Amino acid sequence: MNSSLLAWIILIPFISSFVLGALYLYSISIKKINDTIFTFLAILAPITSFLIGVAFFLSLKNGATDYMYEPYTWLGVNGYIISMGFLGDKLSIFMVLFVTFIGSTIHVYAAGYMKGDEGYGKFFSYFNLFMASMLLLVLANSPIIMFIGWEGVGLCSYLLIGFYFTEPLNVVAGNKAFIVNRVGDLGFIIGLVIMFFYVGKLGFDYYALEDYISLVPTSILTIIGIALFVGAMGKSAQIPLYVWLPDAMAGPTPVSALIHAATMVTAGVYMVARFHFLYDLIPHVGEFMAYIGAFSALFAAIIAMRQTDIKKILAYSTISQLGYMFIAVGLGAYSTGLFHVFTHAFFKALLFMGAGAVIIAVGHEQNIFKMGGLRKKLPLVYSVMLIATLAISGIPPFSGFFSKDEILLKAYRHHEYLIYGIGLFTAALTAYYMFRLFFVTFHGKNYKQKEMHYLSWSMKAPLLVLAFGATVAGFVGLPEVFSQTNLIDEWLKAYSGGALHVEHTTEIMFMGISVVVGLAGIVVAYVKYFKYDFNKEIQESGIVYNKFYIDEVYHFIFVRGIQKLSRFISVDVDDGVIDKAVMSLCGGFINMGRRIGRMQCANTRVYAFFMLLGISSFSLYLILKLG
Amino acid sequence: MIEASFISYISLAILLFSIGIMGLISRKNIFIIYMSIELMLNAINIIFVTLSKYFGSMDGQIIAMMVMAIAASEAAIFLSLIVAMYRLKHSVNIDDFNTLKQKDTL
Amino acid sequence: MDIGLLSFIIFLPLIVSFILLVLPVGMKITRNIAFVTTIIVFLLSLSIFFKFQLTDYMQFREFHPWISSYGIYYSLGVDGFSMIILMLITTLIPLGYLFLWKTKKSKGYWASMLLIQTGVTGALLSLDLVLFYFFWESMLLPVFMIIGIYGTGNRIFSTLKITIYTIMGSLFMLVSILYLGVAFYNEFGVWSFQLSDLVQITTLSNFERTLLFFGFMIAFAIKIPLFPFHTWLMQTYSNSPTGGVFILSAIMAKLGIYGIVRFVLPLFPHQYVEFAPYFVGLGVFGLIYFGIAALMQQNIKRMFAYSSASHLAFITAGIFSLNAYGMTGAAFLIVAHAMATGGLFLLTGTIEYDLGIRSISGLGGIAKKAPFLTVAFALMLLCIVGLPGTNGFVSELLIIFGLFEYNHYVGVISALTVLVAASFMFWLFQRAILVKTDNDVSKMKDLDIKEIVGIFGLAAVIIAMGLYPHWFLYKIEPTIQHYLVDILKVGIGS
Amino acid sequence: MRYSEIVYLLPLLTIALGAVVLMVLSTIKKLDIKKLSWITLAFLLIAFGLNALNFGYIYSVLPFSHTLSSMIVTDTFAGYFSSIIIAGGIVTVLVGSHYFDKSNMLRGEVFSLLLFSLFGMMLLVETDELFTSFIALEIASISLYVLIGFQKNSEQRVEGSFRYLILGSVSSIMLLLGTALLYGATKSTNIVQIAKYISAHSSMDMTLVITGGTLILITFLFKVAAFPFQNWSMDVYEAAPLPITAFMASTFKVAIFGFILRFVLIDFQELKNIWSDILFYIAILTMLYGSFMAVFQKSLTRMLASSSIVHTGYLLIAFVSINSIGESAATSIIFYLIAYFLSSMGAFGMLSYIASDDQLRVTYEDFRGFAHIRPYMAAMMSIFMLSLAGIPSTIGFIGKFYIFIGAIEAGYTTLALVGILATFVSVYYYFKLIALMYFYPSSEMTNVPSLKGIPPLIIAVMALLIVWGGIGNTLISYFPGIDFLIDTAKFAYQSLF
Repeated sequence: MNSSLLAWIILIPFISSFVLGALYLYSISIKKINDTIFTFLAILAPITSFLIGVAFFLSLKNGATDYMYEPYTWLGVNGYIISMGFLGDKLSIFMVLFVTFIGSTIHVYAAGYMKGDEGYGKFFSYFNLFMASMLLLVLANSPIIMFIGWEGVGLCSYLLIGFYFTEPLNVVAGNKAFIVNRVGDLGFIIGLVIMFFYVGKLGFDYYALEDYISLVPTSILTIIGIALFVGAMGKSAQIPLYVWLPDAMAGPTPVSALIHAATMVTAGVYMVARFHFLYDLIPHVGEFMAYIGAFSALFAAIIAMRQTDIKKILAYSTISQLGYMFIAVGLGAYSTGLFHVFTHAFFKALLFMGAGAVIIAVGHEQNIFKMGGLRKKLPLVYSVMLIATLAISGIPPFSGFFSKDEILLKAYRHHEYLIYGIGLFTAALTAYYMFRLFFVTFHGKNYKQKEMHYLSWSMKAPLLVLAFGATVAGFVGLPEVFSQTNLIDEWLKAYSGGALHVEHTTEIMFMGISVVVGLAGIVVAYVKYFKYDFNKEIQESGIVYNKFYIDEVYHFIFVRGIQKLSRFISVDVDDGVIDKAVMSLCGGFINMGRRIGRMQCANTRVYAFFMLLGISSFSLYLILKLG
Repeated sequence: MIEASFISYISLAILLFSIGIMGLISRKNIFIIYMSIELMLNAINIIFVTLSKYFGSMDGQIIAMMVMAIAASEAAIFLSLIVAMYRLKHSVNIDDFNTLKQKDTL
Repeated sequence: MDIGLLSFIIFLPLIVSFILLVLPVGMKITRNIAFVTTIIVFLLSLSIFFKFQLTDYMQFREFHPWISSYGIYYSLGVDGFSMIILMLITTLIPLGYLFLWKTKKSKGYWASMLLIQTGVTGALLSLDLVLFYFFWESMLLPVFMIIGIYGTGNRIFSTLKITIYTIMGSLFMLVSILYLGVAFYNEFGVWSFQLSDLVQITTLSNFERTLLFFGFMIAFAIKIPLFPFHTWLMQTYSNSPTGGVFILSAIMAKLGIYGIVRFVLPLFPHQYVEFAPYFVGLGVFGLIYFGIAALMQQNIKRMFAYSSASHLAFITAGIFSLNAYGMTGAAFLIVAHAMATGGLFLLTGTIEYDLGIRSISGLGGIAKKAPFLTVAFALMLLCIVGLPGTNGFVSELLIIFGLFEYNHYVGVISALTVLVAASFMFWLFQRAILVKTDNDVSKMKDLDIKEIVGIFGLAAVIIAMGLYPHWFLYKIEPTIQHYLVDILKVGIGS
Repeated sequence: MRYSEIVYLLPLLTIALGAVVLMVLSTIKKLDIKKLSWITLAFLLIAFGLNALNFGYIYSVLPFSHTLSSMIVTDTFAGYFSSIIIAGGIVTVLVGSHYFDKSNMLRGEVFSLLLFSLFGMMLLVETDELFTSFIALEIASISLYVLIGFQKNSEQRVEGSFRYLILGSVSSIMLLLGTALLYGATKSTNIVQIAKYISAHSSMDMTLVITGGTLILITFLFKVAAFPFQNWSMDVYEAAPLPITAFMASTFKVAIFGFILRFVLIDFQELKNIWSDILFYIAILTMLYGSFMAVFQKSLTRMLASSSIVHTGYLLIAFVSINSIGESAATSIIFYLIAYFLSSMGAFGMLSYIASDDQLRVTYEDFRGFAHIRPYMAAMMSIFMLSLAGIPSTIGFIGKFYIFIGAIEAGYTTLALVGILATFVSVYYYFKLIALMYFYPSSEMTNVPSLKGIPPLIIAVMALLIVWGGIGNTLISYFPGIDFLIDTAKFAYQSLF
C-alpha cells in the first residue's frame, strides 16, 4: 500500500471542508445551493477516509510494517529538520478507524438533525474540518504536527460550540472552551519545547523520541510529562480544566456527540498513549495522572447527579468517563484506556444522539424534568438509550462493562486501592445518575403531553448502528476469563503496559462486585425516579447543583482578576503614570519656557544689564583663565 | 613722565567708560542714555589718542576723528528717534516703551 | 549612471507620486495609477525574490557616491532578512490599496501612500547609515500628513506626539551614527558611513559602545515600540485613518525590529549579547503587559495597538535570544504579524467605513451581514493568536524554542503568548463581530470582489506559510547563520 | 598700482554707487516703489554678476594696497560671503517688493538704505582691518536702525529701532574698545599685522590681546544674538517690517559670521582655545534659551526670532569646534549659513508676502487651514519649516549633519547632544505650523495674496534649492549639488591663508 494514502485520509475531509465552506459562502451571498449537494459532499469525506483507514488496517493486520509518509520538510532551522510526516501504525490506524466510523455515522445523523438549518453547509464544513484536524492529530508522526491537529480540533470545537453565534451564551461558551483549551496547550507547548531542547535535535518524530528519550534526566522527563499532561487535561476536560466541557453543550447535539464525547476529548488519552515511551519512564507522573483521573471521575459524577439539563448530565458523565481513561493510561495500561475510549465512543455518541433525538422530538427542550413518559412516543430512541445507559452503567454484556471493569481491575492490581475504591464508587454513581436521566425522561407519571416532532430516518439509522456497536464493542477486549484473545491488547500490544495476569476467580469476583455496584445504583435510581411525579415542582438547588461554584470561583479569580489588571494597566499605569510623565515633561518644558519668557520684558535697561552681566562673566572667565 | 600721564589718560578713559555703562543701565531718561553712549565712545577715543601719542604714530588720532564722525551719524539717528518717540508717548522715560513685551508668560 | 533594480523599486513610487501631485488629475486617476505603480513594484520585488541567491552576501548592490566629502554613499543591497521584509512591504501595500479603494480620500492621500512606500523601502535597503537615517526620517512625513489630515478624534495632538516621539528617538540614533563615523575617521583616516566599514571600528571603548548601542536602541525601541516608550502608539492608532494605521502597524513597526538586526547587531555585538537579557526580559514582560492591557479596551484600534505592541515585544525577545530559532522565528513573525495585523486593520477599516467609528460595545452582529468579512477577520485573528496551520504559529513556536534555549524560565513564560492573544482576540471577535446586539448594523456591507480577492489571497499566503514554512524560510537561513556565526559569536566570545 | 585690481572692488563699488544713485532717485516723486525696486535689482544683479566673475578658484588679493593701506582684502572667502550677502539683498528686494508696495509708509529711501546696509556688510567681510570693520558694521547697522524705525508713527517700530540702536551701539563700542586694546598691544589694527605680532610674541603675555579679542567676540555674540546678548533680537525681529526682519535674520548673520571667522581664523589660530570653555556654555545656553522661548510663542515672527537664536546656537557649536578641526568646522559654518539663509529667508519672506496686504500680526492661528486655500504656498512653507527643523531631504539636515559631526569629531559630543535636544524641541514648534496649515478644514484668513508675481516665484525657487541641497546629486552628476557647495566653502576657507 502506498503510504502517501495516509495523507489522503486527512486531505479528503480537509478538501471537503474547504469546498463546503466556499460553497456555503457562495450560497448565502450569491445564489442558494441545494442542501443535497452539501449532504453528499459532506458525508462522502469521512466515509472515504474510513475506507482508506480500513485498507490500512487490513494491511497492518496482515503484518505490514508501520507506514511512514513524509512529503516535505516542514521546518528546517539551524540544521535541525522537522518534517511534515504521517505515521500509520497500529495505534493511529486504530484511532483512525473509530474516529472515521463514528464520524461517518454522526455525519449521517447530523444530516437529519441539521435539516433546514440556515447554516447547513457551514456546519458540515466545520465538521469535516474537525475530521481533518482530528485525523491529523492522530496520524501525525511528530509532536509538532500533532499539535497542528490538536489546535485544529480545538478551533473546530470553538466554531461548532458557537455555531449559532448570534446568541451571546453560545459564543461565550465557545470562547471559554477555546481559552481553557489554550491553557492546556500552554502546557503542551512547554512540554514540546523542553522535549525539543533535550532530544528533538536528534530527530523529532516519535521513533527518534522513543529511541533517545532515555537520555533525558528523569527530573526533566517529569516536567515534560506533567506539561504534556496539562495539555491533555485541557483537551480531555480533567480537573481543573474541565469547566469548558459542560458549557460546550451549547453547540448542536451532533457536535456534542462527535467532538465533545466521542473523539476530540479523547485526544488527551491518545496523546498520553502516544507518549507511552515517555510515561513509562516516569511512573510517578502516571500515578498523579491516575489520581487526577479518579478525582475527575468522582467529582463529575457527583455533579451529574443533580443536573437537570440532559446534555449537561451527559457532559459530566463524559468528564467522569474520561477520568476512567486517565486512570488506565496513568497506570500504564494504555491499551485498556484506549479500549475504554473505543467503547465509550460508541455508547456516549449513542447517548448524545439519543438525547439529540429526544430534544428534537420535544421541540428543543433540554430540561429532563420537562420531559417524561417518552417511552411510548419514541420507542426506538427509548430502546437505544436503554442500551447505551446500560453500557455506561457497566452492566454486562454491554460494551462499557468490559472496559470499565478492566480499568478497575488494573487499578487494583497496581495496588492503587484508593483509585479502585473511587472508581467503584463512581461506577455506582454513574449507574444512578444515568438511570435517573433515563427514568425521568422516558418514564414517570403525570407528565404533560407534548407535541412530538418527526424524526427522520437519517437520524434513526445511525442510532441503530451505534446501538449495535455499543452492545458488541466490548467483545473486542474480552477479559482473559472469557477468551484467550483480547483483540485490543493484541492489536495494541506495544501499549498494553505488560500483561497483568490475574486469577480467573479473582477476576470474576471483581466483575461481580462491579455489576453489583452498578445494579445498586440503578436500583436507587429506580426507586427514586421510575415513578417520578411531574406534578410536584421541585427545584434543584444546592452546592452540587451549582457545580460547587467552581465556575464562579474561576470567573472571580481569573476573569475578573485579569479584567481588573487590564484596566489597571491601561488606565492607571499607561495613561496615569507613563503617558502622564511624558506629557508633563513636555508641559513642564513649555511652562519653563513661559517662565523664562519673562526675561523678554521689553525694558532696554534690563537688556543692557544682561549684556553687562555677559561681559562681566567673560571678564571673570578671562581672569580665571589667564590667572 | 610719559608713563605717569599715560596711566592717567587711560584711567580717565576707564572712568568715563564706566560712567557711561552705569548711566546706560541706571538712568531712565532717553537723553541721558544717549549721552552715556557718547561718553563711552569718547572714552575709547581717549584711549586711541593716548596710544597714538604713546606710539608716536598718527593712526590713533585719525581713528579718533573717524569715531567722532560715526558718533555724529549715530547722534542723528538717536535724536530723530527720540523725537519720534516723544511724539508717540509724550515721554522720555525709557521704561514707558514696552509694547514689545513678551506675552503669555507665566 | 546606471539605475539598478533596487533604486527603481525605491524611487518609482516617489517619481509617480510627484508627477501625480503636480499634474491636474483627479482622485480616481491618481488612485488607479498609484495602484498600478505598487503592482509594478511588487512584480519587481518578486523578481528579486526569485533571483535571490542562497548566500549571506548582500545582493543587488548599488553603490554611488553621494556626499563625497564625508564619504556618504548611496549604497543599497539586499540580504535574506531584508528580502523577506521587502516582499512583505511590496505585497501588503497593493493589498492595502484594494481595501482603501472605496474611501473617498483626496489625491494627496494616494500620493502620500506612494511616498511612504519610498520611505520604507529606502530605509530597508540602505546599507549606508546616513542614507538609512535619511529614509528613516523621511518616511515619517507622509505618515504625519496622512494621520493629521485624514485622521479622526484628537488627531492633531496625536500626530504631533508621534512625530516628536519618533524624531526624538531617531535623533539619538543620528548622534550615534555620527559618533561612529568620527570614530571610523579617527581610526582609518577616511570618512565612511558604510555599515560594512563601521563594523571594523576597534578603537571605541566599551563604555562608548554601550552608549551608542542605547542611542540606536532608543530609536528602534520607540518605533517598535517597547515598554515604556509605547504611549504614543495607542493614541495614534485610535486616531489614525485606516491607511495610516495599516502602514504604521504592518510595516513601520517592523522596520524597528529590522533596524536592530541590520545595524545594532553587527555594530555592537558585545553590547547586543551583554544587554540581551534585559531586552529579552523587556520583550517577555511587554508581551504579557500589553496583552493584558489589550483585554479591556473599548476601541478596536486601540486594542489592536496593544495587541501589536504585545507581539512586537515578543519579536524583540526573539531577536535577542541569540540563537537561530529565536531569530528565524522573529523574522517569520515579522511577516506573519504584519500580514495578520495589516489584514485586521484593513477589515476594521471597512467596518469603520460602513458604520462609522464605534467602540466595541457599539458593534455586534456583523457576521450575519458580512460573512466574507467575518471569515477573513477570523483567519487573520487566528494567525495573530498563533493557531497552528498559520504562519503565526510557526514563528511563535520558533521564538519560544529560541527563548527556551536562551533561558529556560524565560522560554516557559514566553509560552504564555498562546494564551494572551487568544483571550482578548476571541473576546473581541465575540463582541464586535459575532453576537447580535441591539446596535444598528444595517449599513454594514460585505466585502466587494476586489477586497475578497485581496484578503483571501493574503489568507492563502498565511496558511501556505503555516503549512509549508520551510519554503519561505530557507532563503533567509544563510543570513541568519551569518548573523549567528560571524557576528554574534564575536559578541559571545568576549 | 595695477588698475586691473579694480575688478575685485567692482561689486562693492557697484553697491555703493547704487546706494547713492537710489538716494538721489528717491527724491523724484514720479518713481514709485516698483520702479525703484527694479533699479535696485539691476544694481544688485550687476554686483552679483561681477562678484561671480571670480568664482570657482582660490585667490587672495589686496587691491590698491597702497592707497587703501591693505585694509581691504578680496579673496575667495570674501567673494563667497559677498555673493550670499548680495543674494540676500536680491531676495529681500524681490520678496519684499510686494510688501513695500503695499505698505504706503515705506518710501523709496528704503532701497537706498538697503544698499547701504549691504555695502556695510560686504565691507565687513572684505576688510582685514579692525577699525574699518567697525565702520562697516556701523554702516550696516545704522542703515538697519533706520530701516526698522522707518515708519515713525508706529510705536512698535520706533521702540524696536530705538532698543536696537542703544544696545547695538553698546555692542559696537565693544568692538571699538577691543580694537583699541589690540592696537595698544600690537601697534596695529590690521588683522594680518596682529597675527604676525601674535605669532612672533607667542611666548609673551597676551592678556591685552586676548582681552581685546574677547571684546570683539562679544560684539559678534551680540550681533548673532547669542546668550546672554540675545534679548534684543526677538523684540527687534518682531518690530521690524517683515522683509527687513528676513534680511536681518539671514543676511546680517552671514556677514557677521564672515567677519568673525576671518578674525578668529587669522588672528587667533593659536589662542582660540582660550574661549572654548565659555563658548561651550554659551552655545548650550543659547540653544536652550531659544528653545524655551520658541515653544510657547503664538506669533510666528517671534517664534522664528527665537528659533533663530537656536540656530545661532548650532552655529556656535561649530564655532567652538573650530579649535580642533579648523577647516571642516569653518566649512560647516559656511554651509549651515547657506542652509539657514535659504530656510529663514524663505520662511520670513513667505510670512512677509502673506502679511503684506493687511499688515496684521501673523500668528500660528492665522495659518489654520491655510493649505486648503493656498496649497502651494503651504507646501513651500512646510519645506522651510522642515529645513529649519533639520528633517532629511532638506538642506537643513545636511547643515546640521555637518555641524554635529564636526562637534563630535572635535570631541564636543555633549554639544552635539544638546544640539540634538534643541532640534528635537524645534520639531514641536515647526511641525505645529505644518499641522495647523494642513490639519484644519477651513481658514478665517482674509486678504491672502494669491500665488502670482515674482515674490512667490523666488520663494519657490528657494524651496526647490532647499530640497535640492538636501538630496544632492546622486542622480544628475553634472548639476552642482551638496558636494559643490562644500567644495566652494572649502576654497573659501583655504583662501584665508
